[in-house]
Amino acid sequence: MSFSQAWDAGFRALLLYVGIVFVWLGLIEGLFSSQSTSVVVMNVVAVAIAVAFFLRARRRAVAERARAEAEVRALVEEHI
Amino acid sequence: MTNLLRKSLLAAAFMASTAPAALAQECNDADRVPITWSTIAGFYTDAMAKLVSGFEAKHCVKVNVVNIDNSQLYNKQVIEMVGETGAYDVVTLETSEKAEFAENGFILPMTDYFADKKAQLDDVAPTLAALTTQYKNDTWGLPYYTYTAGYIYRADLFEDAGEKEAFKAKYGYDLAAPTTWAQHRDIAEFFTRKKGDKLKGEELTKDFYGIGMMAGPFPEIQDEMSGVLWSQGSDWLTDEGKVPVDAVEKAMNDYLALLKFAPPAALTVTYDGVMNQMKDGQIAQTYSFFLDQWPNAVQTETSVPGARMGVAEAPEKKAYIGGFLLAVSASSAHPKEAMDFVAYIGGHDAQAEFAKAGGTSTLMSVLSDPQFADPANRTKTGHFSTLLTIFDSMKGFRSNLFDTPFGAKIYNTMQIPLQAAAAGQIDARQAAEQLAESVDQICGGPCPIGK
Amino acid sequence: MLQRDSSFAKEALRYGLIVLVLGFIVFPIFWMIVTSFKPAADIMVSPPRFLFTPTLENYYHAIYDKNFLFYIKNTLFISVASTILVVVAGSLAAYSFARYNVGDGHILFFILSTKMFPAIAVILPYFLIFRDIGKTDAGRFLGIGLDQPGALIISYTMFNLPFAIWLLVSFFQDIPRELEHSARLDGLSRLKVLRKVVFPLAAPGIAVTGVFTLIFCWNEFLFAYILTRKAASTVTVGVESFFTLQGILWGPVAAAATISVLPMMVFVLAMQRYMVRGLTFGAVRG
Amino acid sequence: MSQSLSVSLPQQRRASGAVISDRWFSILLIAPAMAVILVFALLPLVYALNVSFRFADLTRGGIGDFVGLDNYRRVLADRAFWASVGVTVKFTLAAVILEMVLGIAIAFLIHSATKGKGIIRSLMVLPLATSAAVTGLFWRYLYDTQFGLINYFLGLLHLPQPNWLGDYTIALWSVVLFDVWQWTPFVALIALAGLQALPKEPFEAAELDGASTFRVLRTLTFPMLKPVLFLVLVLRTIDSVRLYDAVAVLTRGGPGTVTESMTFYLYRTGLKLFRMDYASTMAIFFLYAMLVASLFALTPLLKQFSNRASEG
Repeated sequence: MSFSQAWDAGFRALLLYVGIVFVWLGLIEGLFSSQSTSVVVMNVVAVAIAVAFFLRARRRAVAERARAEAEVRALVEEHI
Repeated sequence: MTNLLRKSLLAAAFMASTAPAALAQECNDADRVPITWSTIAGFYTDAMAKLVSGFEAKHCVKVNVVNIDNSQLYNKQVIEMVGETGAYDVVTLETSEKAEFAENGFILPMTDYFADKKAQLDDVAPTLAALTTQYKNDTWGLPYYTYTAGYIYRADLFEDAGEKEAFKAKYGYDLAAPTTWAQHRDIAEFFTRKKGDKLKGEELTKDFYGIGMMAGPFPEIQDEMSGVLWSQGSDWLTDEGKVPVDAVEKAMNDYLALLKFAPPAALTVTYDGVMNQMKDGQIAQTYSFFLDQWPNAVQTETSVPGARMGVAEAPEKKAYIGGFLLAVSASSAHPKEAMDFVAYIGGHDAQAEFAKAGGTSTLMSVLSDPQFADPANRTKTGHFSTLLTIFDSMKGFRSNLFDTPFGAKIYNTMQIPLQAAAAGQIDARQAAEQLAESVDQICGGPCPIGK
Repeated sequence: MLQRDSSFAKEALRYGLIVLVLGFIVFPIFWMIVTSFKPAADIMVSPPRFLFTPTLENYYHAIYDKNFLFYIKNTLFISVASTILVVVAGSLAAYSFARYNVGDGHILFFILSTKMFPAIAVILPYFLIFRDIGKTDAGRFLGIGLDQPGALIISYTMFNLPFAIWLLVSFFQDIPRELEHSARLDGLSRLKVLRKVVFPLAAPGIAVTGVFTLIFCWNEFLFAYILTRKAASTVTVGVESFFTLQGILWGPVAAAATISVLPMMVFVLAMQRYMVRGLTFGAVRG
Repeated sequence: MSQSLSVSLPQQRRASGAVISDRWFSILLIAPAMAVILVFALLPLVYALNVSFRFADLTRGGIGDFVGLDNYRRVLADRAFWASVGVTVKFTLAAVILEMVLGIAIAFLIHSATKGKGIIRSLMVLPLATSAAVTGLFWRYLYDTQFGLINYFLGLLHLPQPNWLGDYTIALWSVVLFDVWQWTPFVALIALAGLQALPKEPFEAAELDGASTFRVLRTLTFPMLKPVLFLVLVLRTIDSVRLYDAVAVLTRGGPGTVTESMTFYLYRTGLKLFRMDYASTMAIFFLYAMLVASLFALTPLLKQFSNRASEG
C-alpha cells in the first residue's frame, strides 16, 4: 500500500468515524440510559468500523498491487 | 417643571461644560489625545461634526467618528469589546444592550465621574435615564438621542369635516387621535380605502391604508408591540425572567388585527418604509412609532398636497422608550477623555445645538426650552412637547427587558417568531410559545434580572 | 448547428428571446443607474416615475459628503494586491500540481476543502489573529492588522487561492509538455521555462482567474466589515454608511453603487474578449 | 488515489542537470500558496474544533470549560438548525437547476445568433461584476409592494401582485430569482465559451450523415461539453450552499425563518448571539457535509487531474 493510498483510506476512515459519531449522537444515544456508557460504546463501534474500513482498503490495495505486478511480470516475460 | 428649576439646571449644565475650557488653551495637534466614537451611520452627520469640533476646541483631544450601519452596530461593537482592542473609546448602545455591556464589563461605570456633576445627570429626562443609564445602582453614561415612541398621524384627515361625520356615523364617537387601542383599530379600519374610493372627498388614484406598520425582519416589530404589551400591565419578561406567554399572545393578536389595514409592504419594512409610505400619501397613521422621525414625517406636508401632520402620545400612554446611550469602553486607553466627551455630547450646550439641527434631545432643559416650542421650529422640534408628556406619563416605568444582561440577545432574536406570526406562518399562540422557548434557550433557563 | 434551416421568423424569434433575456439581466442595473440620477422626491413614489429632472446631487453627496472615492481607493489597492498575490502564488502552485502531481491529488483536495469551511465561522478567529499580528513590529511594518489593508489582502488571498489553483491546474495541463521539454533542452532553466513558455501559453486562463479573483475581492462584504473600521474600509462597507437613522438614502446609495460597480464593469468588459477562451477552464479539448 | 504505478519515470526526466531535483522544485512552487493556506485555514479550524468542545459565549467570559460533546448533541437536536439545512438544500437545488438549465439554453440561443454576439456577451457579464450586497438592495426596491417596479408592471397587466419578500410561501423563491439573475449569465457565458471551443469536424461529419439536431446534441455536443458543465455545476453548488449575502440583504432570514440559510443561521448564532460554541459546531457539521459531498463530486475531477499530471 503506497503512502498516497494509505492517506486516502485514512482520510475516508476518519470521515466515517466522525459520521458514525454524528449519527450516534443524533439517533442512537437516546436509547441509552447513561450518557457516558453511550459515549464509550459509540467510540468502540466507530473506531471498530473505521479500522475495519481502513484494513479492507489496505487489503484491496495490496491485492491490486500484486495483480498489477503479476501483469507487468507477465508482460515482461512475454517480451523476453 | 418650574422656570426657576430650569434656570438652575441650565446654569449647572453650562458650568459643567465650560469648566475644562481653561485647560485646553495651549494644545498642539500632536499632543491631542485620540479617542474614537463608534456611532450610527449618517446620524445628523453635519451637526455631529460641529459638536465634535466644539469639543475639540475645549479639550486637547482628537475625536475620530466611526459610522456604522444601525443593524450592524451591536455586533461590531461587541467584537471589538470581546477582542479588547480598545479601538472604540466611546460606544453607542441601544436601550436593550446596556445591561449586557455593563454586566460583562465592556463599559465603565460613570457613577464616580458624575458624583460632582449631579445637576447634569438630573437634567436627563428621568424616565429615559431610568431605562437607559441605570443598571444595578450605577450610572453607565448619558443618552444623547431618544427615539421614544408616540403616535404620528395625518391631522388633515382627522380634521376633514366629511371624514369626521362619516366616522361618527359609523363608530358613534368623534374622530380624534386615539386614546385606546380599540379606537386606534377603528381609525385604521375607517381609513382603509381602495383605489377609486373617496378620501377627503377626492377620488384616490391608488390604494390607501389605515395604518403603516413595521413587521419586517427587523427588531422594530417588538418596539411597536412593546407599547401594547406594557399598556396591558405586562412586560416581555416577568420578574421571574420568563416570557408571559398569554400576555404576548394577546398583544400579538391585537397586532395581527391591525395588520389587515396596513400595506402589504408592512411585512418587509421597518420605520423608513413606513415613513416612505407616509410621505407618498399611502397611510393615515402609524402604530406606536418613533417620534424622532417627526422631522422626516413632516416632509409629507410638502410631498402630499393638503397634508398636515399631527403628533400625539401613543394610545393608553405607553410606548417604547428608546435612547442611544453613550458609554465608555472598558478597553479604552483614555477613559478620562472619553468620559469628558460623553458628558459633553450629553450636556446641555451640545444637546441644544443638536436639537437645532433636528436631533431629538434627551435633556429636560432642551426639550422644554421655549425656542423649540416656537411654531417656526415645528418642522424640526414639533414633537418635543409630546415627548415631555410621554416621559411624564411613563414616569417610574421600568422594563425587565432592559435589566437583563441577555437583553441584547433577546432583542435581536424576538422579532423572528413575532414576524413569523405577522406573516401568517404561525398563529399568535405559537409565536408567544416560540418566543418563550428561544428566550429560555438564550438565558439557559429563566433570565436573570438585575435591578 | 441550427443556422442552416433558419428562416426570417425563426431569426426574429431568436432575437426576441435574446432581447427578453438581456432585458431581464440588464434592467435591475439600469434601474439602479436611473435612480442615481433622481432627485430624492422622485424615488420613493407610487406609481414609479419614469420622467424626472436628472440631477447630480446624489453623486455630489456620495463623493463630497461621504468621501466615497476614499473607499474606492482602498478597494482598488486591496483588490489589486490580493489578485496579484493570488495569481502569482496560485500559478506557481497550480503548475506544480499540473506537472509534478505533488501530493498525488491529496494536497489539491485539501486546498479545495478549505473553501468549504463557512466564512462566518472563521471570521472571529481571523479577527483575533490579525489583532495579535497587528501588535507585533512585523505586523505594524507590513500593515497587517485590524483596520489595515494587509489583513484584508491576506484574507482575500487565502479565500481565492483554492478556487484559483483549481482553475489554473487544468490550463497548465493543456500546455503540451513537449514545448517545455524542448525549451529545457535548449538550456533554459526551469524558472525561465515557466516565465517564457508556460505562463504566456496559459495567459487566457490566468486572465480569467485574475478577473474572478478581482471581482470577488471587490464585492466582498463580511471580512471587509469585520476586519476594518474606517481607515481600510472598502466600497461594500462604504455603501452601508448611507443606511442612516432617517432611512436608506436611496439616491446616494444608487450613486455610490454605480460608482463602485463602474470600475468592475469597465474592467470586465475590457477583458471580455480575452476571457472567452479562458472561460472554458481548459475543460473542453478538441 | 492514483492508480498509476509510479515506476521510475522521475529519474529519466532529471536529464539536464539542474541545481535541485524536480521533487524539490515542485515543492518550492507550492510553498508560498501552502504557507498562506496552512496558517489561515488550519488555525481557524483548530480554533473552531477547540471551541466546539467547550462552552463559549463570547459576551460572557469568552472561551470557557470543556463540555464534551454537548454542543454536538444540542446542534443535532436544534430544530432551527435542521430548518436552515432544509432551506439551504431547497435553495441550492432550485437555484442550481434553474441556473444550469437557463444558462445552457441561453448559451445555445446566443451561440447560433449571427450578429451582435460581442455586445450580447458584454451585457451578460454585468451582473457578475456587481456585488450581491449592493444589487440585492436594488432588488429589494424592485420587489417592494408599495414602490417596486415589478408589482407596478404586474398591476398594469392586471396580474396578481405578490408580496415577494413578505409572503412566507414565496420569499425563498424571490431570493432564488435574485440568485438566478446574478448567476445564470455566468453559466451561460461559460457554456457559450465551451460551445465555441468545440471542434468543427465532428459536427460537419454528423451533418453529412444527416443526423438530426437532437441526435447531434445528445451524442456530440453534450458529451463534449460535459467536463466544463460539470465544473460549473460544482462551482455553483459550492457557492449556493454558502448562500449568505443575498439573504442578508433581501430578507434577513425572514419572514420568520423561512429564508434562513445555514450560513445566515450561523451568522445569527455567532455574530448576534455570540455563541461561538454552537456556531463552531455548526460550522464543523457544515464542513463535514461538504467534505463528504466533495469526496464524491470531486474525486472524478481530481483523478482526472492526477492522471493527466502523471501521464508523460
